[in-house]
Amino acid sequence: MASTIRVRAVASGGNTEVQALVQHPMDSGFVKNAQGQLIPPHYIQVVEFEHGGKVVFTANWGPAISKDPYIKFSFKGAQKGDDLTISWIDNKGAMDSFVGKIQ
Amino acid sequence: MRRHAVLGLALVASIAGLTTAAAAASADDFKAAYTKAEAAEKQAAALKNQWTTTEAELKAAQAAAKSGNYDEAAKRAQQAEALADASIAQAKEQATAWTQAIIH
Amino acid sequence: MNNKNASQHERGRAGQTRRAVMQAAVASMLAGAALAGAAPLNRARASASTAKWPKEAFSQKNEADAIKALFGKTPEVSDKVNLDAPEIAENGAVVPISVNTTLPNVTSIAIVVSENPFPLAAYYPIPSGTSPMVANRLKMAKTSKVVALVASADKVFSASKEVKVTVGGCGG
Amino acid sequence: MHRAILLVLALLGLAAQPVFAAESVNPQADFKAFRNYFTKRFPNVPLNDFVNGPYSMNADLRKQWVEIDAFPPYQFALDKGKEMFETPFKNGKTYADCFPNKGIGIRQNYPYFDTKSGEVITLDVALNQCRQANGEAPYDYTKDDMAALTAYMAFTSRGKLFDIKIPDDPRALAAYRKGEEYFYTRRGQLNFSCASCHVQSAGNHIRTEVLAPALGLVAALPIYRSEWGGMGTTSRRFITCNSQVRAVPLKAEDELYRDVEYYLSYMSNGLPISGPGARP
Repeated sequence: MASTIRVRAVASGGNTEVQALVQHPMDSGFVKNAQGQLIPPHYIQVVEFEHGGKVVFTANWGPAISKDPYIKFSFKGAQKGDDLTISWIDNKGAMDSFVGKIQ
Repeated sequence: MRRHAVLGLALVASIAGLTTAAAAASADDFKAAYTKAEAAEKQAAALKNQWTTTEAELKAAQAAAKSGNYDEAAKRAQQAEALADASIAQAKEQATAWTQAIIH
Repeated sequence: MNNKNASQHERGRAGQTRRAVMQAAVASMLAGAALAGAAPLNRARASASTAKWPKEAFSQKNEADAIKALFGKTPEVSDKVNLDAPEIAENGAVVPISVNTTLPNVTSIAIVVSENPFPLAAYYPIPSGTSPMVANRLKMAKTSKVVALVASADKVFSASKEVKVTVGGCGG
Repeated sequence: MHRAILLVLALLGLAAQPVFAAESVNPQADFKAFRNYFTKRFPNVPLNDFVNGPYSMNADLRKQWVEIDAFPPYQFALDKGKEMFETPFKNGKTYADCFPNKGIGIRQNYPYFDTKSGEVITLDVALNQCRQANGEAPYDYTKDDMAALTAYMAFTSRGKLFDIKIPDDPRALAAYRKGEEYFYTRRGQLNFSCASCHVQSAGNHIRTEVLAPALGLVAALPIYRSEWGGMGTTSRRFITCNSQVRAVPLKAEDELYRDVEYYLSYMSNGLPISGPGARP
């Protein structure tokens, strides 16, 4: 079954570049539906990236992040084949997590 | 280019014509105007060249008639007919004119 | 309660309307407890938490208040902060923005869109070992100044750029 | 009979100077003129780059696209399309059973003219025919399921060159001609044809959007539009175009829409499939 999380993490020269995409509507609370009613805010607030038991990156987001959000960062100390754990939680308490392999 | 100007003039003229129908309209006036508009729009449909604005006017006409505002309803129906007529004129003109636009 | 539910509401997600997605999310939250034991292999135990999400800063309605709530100080403009943003956004719904800096000892990066209803868009704490660089995609309601903020050595530095938006990212 | 012969001659490119304008359907000549127009007008755009639409002619837009395409938002639709494509029908058969080469890398051959039914068959129509032949309900031509499925099929065909054929059949030539007519005919209250935007004004701005050139336009379909926040089918694209000029759109996959796609795809012969594309 498909996860909400897609990740590409590539280690090269001691640095690991991470790109991730999360499937989420990221409703801002300012958009109306077809019936003219405001769609309530529904957005991811925190995405956490963990490697070797350490949080290497945290994204704190508001409703201004685009639908199906994308994030890119890089960190040091990981090897090819290591696990990278990604998890998110939104303003309604829904969550998902995923373990990707660093390439 | 000249043809488009003619088309535009026809449109303006037919809309301008509406302003003369100033007297209060009855349900029958609306029905008559709506029937004409609908017939024109059917013809546009046969030419596969309806305009969304015509459709919107037809809907607005019906809505106004429903609320008993026959002045508005008749006005909208006439507007719809004018738009439908313009779309028919456009389709007829384009039936041959389109070839001039082909890249050679 | 972690890593529980998203598995359920993913089925056919791309085909759903926003409304349906929300319903699915709610349904999956309800179903969460029942699913906790059935997580696929690549779903981890770790989970993000909103405990440290800077709620106050995200709730501010103007740029200055948001920055104050987040950092407690006034930023100074620095040419060592690089903000990469388009001149004209192709669509306000998806504006790629990236920030990096040559400043030392960076502890966090934040991005503010001055004209958005809630200007603070994102806040990224940078632990040691993580590069002071981030790229993301933002929604912009209209043409606005975008500000990149970098906390480094007890100070906050900034760079800004005007991004033109004619197709707003907050419309219908 | 005489007319049919002329048509066939024209098709083969053997007709010298056609006597009557109405008989002058010559796809090969059209193709040359069409390509010539765009390559002359945009001498700095490499031929294969036309399939990237507005990004081929605007550096700032291209930069945003490249950044977004590095990890495209349509990834989820693509994944879903693949899963759908590989999931067997209730009868155990799959889409692969309906298509040449098991449906992989074949987008460039659609639409084609079906000499049995005498109609243009687009990939979307072929997919629904496949579904119905296997006892499944057809998908809505404008909705996400069809978009995801065609996105996946386009993705497996990226880089393959459009190879649209007009068979030796007067009906095929007539379909081509009808598509051409639809493309150049002004419609809607704004009095625009498809060509008004995608030929005459290609590369120009409408607000911040840059109008895609007609050459290669269909190679990027289906497209993810930021404006839609999702993947949209070819039908959705055509319908939107019509509405934007205030013309009442045809039904999705109406014969005329299929003919336009046939015409435009033939005009793009030799250009690589780039779909699914991403557009503002």
